[in-house]
Amino acid sequence: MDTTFSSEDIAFQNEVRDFIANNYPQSLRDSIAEKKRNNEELSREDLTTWHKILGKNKGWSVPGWPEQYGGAGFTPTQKYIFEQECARAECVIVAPFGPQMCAPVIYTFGNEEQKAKHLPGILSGEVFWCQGYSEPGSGSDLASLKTTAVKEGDHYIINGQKTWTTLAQHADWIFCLVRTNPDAAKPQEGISFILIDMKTPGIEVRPIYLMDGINEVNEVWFDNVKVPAENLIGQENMGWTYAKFLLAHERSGIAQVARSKKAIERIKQIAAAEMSYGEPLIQDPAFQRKIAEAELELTSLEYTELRTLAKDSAGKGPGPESSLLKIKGTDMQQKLTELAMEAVGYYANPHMGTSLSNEYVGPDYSTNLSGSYFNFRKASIYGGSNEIQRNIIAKMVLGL
Amino acid sequence: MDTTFSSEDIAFQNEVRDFIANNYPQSLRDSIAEKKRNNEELSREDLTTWHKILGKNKGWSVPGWPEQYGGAGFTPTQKYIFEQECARAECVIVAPFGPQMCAPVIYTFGNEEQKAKHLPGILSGEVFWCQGYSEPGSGSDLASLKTTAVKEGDHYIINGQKTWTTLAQHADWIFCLVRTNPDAAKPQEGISFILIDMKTPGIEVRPIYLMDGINEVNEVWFDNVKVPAENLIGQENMGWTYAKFLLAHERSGIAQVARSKKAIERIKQIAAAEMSYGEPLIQDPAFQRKIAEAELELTSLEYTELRTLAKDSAGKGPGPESSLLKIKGTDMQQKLTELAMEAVGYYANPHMGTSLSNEYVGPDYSTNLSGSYFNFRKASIYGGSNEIQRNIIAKMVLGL
Amino acid sequence: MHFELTEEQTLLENMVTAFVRDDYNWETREKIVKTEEGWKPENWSKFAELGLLSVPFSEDHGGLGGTAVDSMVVMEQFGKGLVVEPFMPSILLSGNLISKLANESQANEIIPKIIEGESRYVFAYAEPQSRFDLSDVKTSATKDGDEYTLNGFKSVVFGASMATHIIIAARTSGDQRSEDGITLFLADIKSNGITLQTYPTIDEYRASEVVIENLKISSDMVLGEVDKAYSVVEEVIDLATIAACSEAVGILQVLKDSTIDYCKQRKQFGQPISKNQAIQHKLVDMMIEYEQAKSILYAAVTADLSNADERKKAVSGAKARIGQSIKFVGESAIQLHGGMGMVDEYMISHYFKRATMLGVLFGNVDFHMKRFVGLTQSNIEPIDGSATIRGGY
Amino acid sequence: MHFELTEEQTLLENMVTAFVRDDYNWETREKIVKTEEGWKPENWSKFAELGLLSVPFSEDHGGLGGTAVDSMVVMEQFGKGLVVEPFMPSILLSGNLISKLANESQANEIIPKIIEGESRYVFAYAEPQSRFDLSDVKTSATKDGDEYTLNGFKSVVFGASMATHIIIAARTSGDQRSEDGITLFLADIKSNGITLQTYPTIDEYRASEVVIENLKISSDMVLGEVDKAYSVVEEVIDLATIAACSEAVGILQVLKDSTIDYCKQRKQFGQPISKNQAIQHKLVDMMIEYEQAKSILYAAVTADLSNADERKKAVSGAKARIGQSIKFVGESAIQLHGGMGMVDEYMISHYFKRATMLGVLFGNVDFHMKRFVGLTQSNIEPIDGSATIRGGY
Repeated sequence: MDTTFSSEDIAFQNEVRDFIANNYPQSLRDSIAEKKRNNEELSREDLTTWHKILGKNKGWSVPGWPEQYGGAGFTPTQKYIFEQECARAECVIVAPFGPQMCAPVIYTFGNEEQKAKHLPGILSGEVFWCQGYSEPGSGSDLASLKTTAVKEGDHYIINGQKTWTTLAQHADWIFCLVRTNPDAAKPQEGISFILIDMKTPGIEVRPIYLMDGINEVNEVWFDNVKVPAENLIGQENMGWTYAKFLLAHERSGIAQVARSKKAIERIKQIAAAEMSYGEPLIQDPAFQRKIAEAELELTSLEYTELRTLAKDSAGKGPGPESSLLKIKGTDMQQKLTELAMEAVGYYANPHMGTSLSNEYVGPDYSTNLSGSYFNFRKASIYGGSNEIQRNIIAKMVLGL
Repeated sequence: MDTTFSSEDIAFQNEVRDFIANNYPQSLRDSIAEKKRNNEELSREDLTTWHKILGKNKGWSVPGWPEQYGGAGFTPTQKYIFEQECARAECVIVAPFGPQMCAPVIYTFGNEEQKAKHLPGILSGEVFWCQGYSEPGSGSDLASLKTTAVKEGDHYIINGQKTWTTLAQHADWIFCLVRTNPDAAKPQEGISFILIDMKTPGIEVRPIYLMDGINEVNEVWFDNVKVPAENLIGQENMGWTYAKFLLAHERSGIAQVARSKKAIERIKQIAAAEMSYGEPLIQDPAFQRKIAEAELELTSLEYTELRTLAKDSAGKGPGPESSLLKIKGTDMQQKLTELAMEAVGYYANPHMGTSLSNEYVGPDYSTNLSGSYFNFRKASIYGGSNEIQRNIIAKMVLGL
Repeated sequence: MHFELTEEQTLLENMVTAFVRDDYNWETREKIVKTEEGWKPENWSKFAELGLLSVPFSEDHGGLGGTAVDSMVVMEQFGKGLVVEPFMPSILLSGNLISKLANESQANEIIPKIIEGESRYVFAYAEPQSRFDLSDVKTSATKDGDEYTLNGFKSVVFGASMATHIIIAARTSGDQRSEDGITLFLADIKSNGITLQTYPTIDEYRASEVVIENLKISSDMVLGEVDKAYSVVEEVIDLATIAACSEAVGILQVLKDSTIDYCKQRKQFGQPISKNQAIQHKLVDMMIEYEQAKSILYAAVTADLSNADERKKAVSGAKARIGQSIKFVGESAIQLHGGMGMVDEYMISHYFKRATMLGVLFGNVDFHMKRFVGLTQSNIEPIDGSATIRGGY
Repeated sequence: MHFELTEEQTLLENMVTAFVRDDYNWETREKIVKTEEGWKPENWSKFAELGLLSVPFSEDHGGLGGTAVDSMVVMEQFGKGLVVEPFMPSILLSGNLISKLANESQANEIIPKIIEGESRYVFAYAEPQSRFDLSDVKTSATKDGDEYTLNGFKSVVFGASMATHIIIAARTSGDQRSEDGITLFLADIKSNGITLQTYPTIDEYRASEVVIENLKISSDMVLGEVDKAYSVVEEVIDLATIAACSEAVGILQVLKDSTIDYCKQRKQFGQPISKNQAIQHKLVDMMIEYEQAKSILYAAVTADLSNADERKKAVSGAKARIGQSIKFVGESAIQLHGGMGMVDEYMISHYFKRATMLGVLFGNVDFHMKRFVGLTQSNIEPIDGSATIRGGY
């Protein structure tokens, strides 16, 4: 039992740390900070600059890919170190839709043409992807999806609507689950996995504003959209298999331990600045207790993740236990946005970034903390709600 | 909106208070205190002395009965006041099996002979009853009971086993649910309600020890027990209807607000006596917070009960909302036994009252506080587990 | 003992309910909150017509002489409609301060105008460093002859941009956190020396930062006794806290009922999601939390509020406990609504946001728990437990 | 980075597992706890044979030189068997104290006898007023020539009735709560001046109150430095706290697994109760709580325990967090077992009771949370937030 890093790992950690220090652009840092204070959405440039820089450095933009596709080929420990260092340095998160979600499906189930066409753009960050899974009314019952793809010659004609599509407003491509066989015995059996160019005529992206006023997700409408049949991944009607494969991928890293550590650090600093009864809030026993509980929960979660990782390194694969990481990871993110909001007392109220908010008010660090709290309620809903995750553990792990 | 008592109510409150002060025997108080310290079961005398005294005073042993059967005929407000005063004075609880559970079934569904035979003994406290509902394996699924009653001439022959029978070791009579029609379409339809003299040959009471070492509940075995057919209440195979009626009765008063208030008072006094870091524990912010949370939950519960009571007084009946009182009332009792145990630190360990415990150790007030904590885990299990109560609310109140 | 409303209270309730139903439906409200001003002055005239603006004032001054129950009745319904007009800050808070402290000439001058809807006061008490501590006042008022000069900064003053006048708590003597030495001043909100920075709040109300620079106020404009404002401020904030609790309880009812309805309608895996036992139990717990919140509100409004200790205990107890309900019911409502709970377009998120912000207003759970502890856990006589300990430690 | 045991640790684990399986089944244990003595001395000889009694001692003294991981490996399995022999108090606590503090002649005299199973020491540290505060020591030791006279009262000394010797923490100087001035004394437990009041504990172990009256101890019998025992006592209690956490994690695993099994078998309303979604989700939460408890235990045993600050943080963090798991997993296990969970006859209640009492041992959740706060929340640099505030407050 040993949680110290090997000398190779430490060398790697230093390499990552140096790379970030030397290559993460200050202008990007400033731009994001400014938008955070304004409660503004990040631009496509904000979202992809760092991705592009990483892409030029030994495939660091795609740490999980096999080396044959240009991936970094990190070991699980290296992946962990890489994520931790990026979080420590507060680097912008590389959007997962291309690199972590679509690409593994392409290089696992796609043909050579598809790999050659799509993987380089995902690696480099030139091509931005979004995910077309959810539909109005489908929610956690993904297999009930209704968007149809009807084959006509060498094309599919797509009709229907996707929703909750994160960052679709910036996307060049979307990977979609569509219904190719409406008469299949089970709803899962008639679904296919297809790649669609967002510039194809008939696609319309409509913004959805979340309760903090931010346009993070969208509706994507398909009206007789003509998609070349060569964009179908693998076999027709086998999409559900690929989707399940992808869902397992999606959950890794969802615990977001390193980012949450950073968040606790910041909450402590805020609580040291805020006053309560003439003393810094961080001396209030009730608030102290909440910070301590969060910190301990996070340490537990960190070691739960490390244990999963160790199992993974030993070739045993993470398995459905990763649902635990999703549940606890999102609980933690939610708890921390709540604590941060609570720390600033009355300054949870101001709503910056609306057309009516002209000047900043309150301490710098208070800006939009309530917005974050409200926004992060999504974390226990998306990617399979935490209720669904409990169902998965009950069935797959406990055999109930 | 007015929560002050009317002058009649205040006069009644004074009457109750005076009656307790003048009539509750000091010897009973001493006997019970001694047994508590020894972690011993109360004797039949401990259990019935106060009942008998109340029985001689205008039917106060049976506050809820109609006056025609000798009951006190209290209004809901008077009942509330009466319970509160008894709790304040820490009077022993009058066992509910005869007065609150069996008797209402007898005077509602029994015939005149049954009323004449049983009600006076229940009122006076001369005859002690127990409840034969649960069976091994039945649990919250009461209707699955297996004890059979087969009619032979003017008798029923009873065979089977009841369990979790509280205080059966002291009981003269038991009221039982038995299966009279094993072929009924639904399990509920073949059940009858019957009264059985515990001295009848073929009955055996075997003690069950709970995890605090106390014999509070028992198994009751029936081996060809011959019971006169006249002991059947109402109609054969209608027992489920009477049982449901009784369950509604059983839940009233289950919130135990007045007793819990007393318990909080005592926890505060203990926390004022116990030291932590050289200061009374009651100055420790973490412990303070827990007391405050308990106190507020109890105030909420008190007003929830009062609101139910007000509805009841207005003739609207308590309804299935009383499941809420069961859930919150037992949560509260459990929380308070936990806090008391926690207050005494290491002195939660000693187990008094075993054959191996010779002398008292630790502060007086610490004796068997952990035993109480462990014992009260039952509260969320018995009388329909709190999970079942939630099912009831979901179905009956929320219509889910 | 009963929890029925009086005939007058029932009339009041019906009136407010009708207003919310007829004049404040969701589309109307959406339009109001999107205007620059963030309220609809016509509604204020309507309140005046309905007599709502007279609630806190004594009958001598043409008021209703309203009790905590009257405030509750109004605010619970306003909560259900998410009414953004500044009734709480201008009437239940500032109005009540004036009602309790104004001298006869001030009262005669001010109160009729408030009741007619012509004047609206707001009360500036919080400062960036004060958090919820009412005695922590740095804004200074120094006297020179018949005039005071005020300097300071007041934070998050709800409704200031809609007000005609302001009441400022300022320090005339004592240390920054001493209860003694706080004085209230009345001023026209457009006075030289007052600058407002107005902004929308996350729950679509309006609040302002108030910068006070060399504001000159005549000593006639002192409200109440010099240096002695603290205890009345505490009392009036306590009563407004009950109003905030009442608004919250109204909102919690909507959150709970809407979620139950939604779960009955929303289908997944071929059945309404309300058929899932885990969801049923969560809905039951929401219902229990709502009932417990309502109960402790009833405990507060029926307490002996004329007794300061009873009042503080009842108010802090209710605010702390209801704060817990807000978190549980609010978060559960969003979770069970799933994606629909997250969007700005659907009304549930707005109720959640308002409830959450009411949890902060006048002090959050921790603040009121601490205050409640101070009132209920001091001077407890320790129980004697020494009898069985040997060795005489 | 890995969480595998070494070959030696695996051997140790297999050995203890085999002992629990072969020599400590439920019936055997039931008999042991019902005896007057409350333990089985033959098991102690077995421990000696297996080499378990040498775990904390250095290899120089014939010990295993065991680490926190070794203690964990043993205690986790002992937890699963609810082993009542005083391994933790006599070996991991007292043995470790002796290992760290004994001078060469004491070590040569004492350690071999402990390893052979001939001597068993217990450590008397707690007093009725001290709660979990190790520096709160009233028991006094006054020196006269070459001899000390001790007077005082020690509470809840586990395993004292099974011990041959006792280590007493007494005050040789300083105030009642000062860290400086505490000295450890070795004594035969049958000495004149020591009286034990022995009793069973609620979880069927044995503990004693120790009354010390004019106990004469030669200054040769001082363990470690006069006045300076505190920091070593704290360290050794910390390491024993990890052992308590390990035992708890072993128990939690049994509570979780038994409850899952029970819910799969127990039928109500015609199906296993494990088919109820509300029960499934509770079982999932029990599993999560168990995993989180195990994880923070791993965090503690792999921390840099040679660094005092790291050690305290890791230990208090683990004990506080595991204390929360104990409550949730324990109470849920009983609840889901229903009536069967309540009875003395069925084993689940015994696991629950032991886990609960381990939650108290060496300090409960509140105690360790407070200690953790002290170590992690002092000297935090406040963030600067003044840039956007106007008015220069």
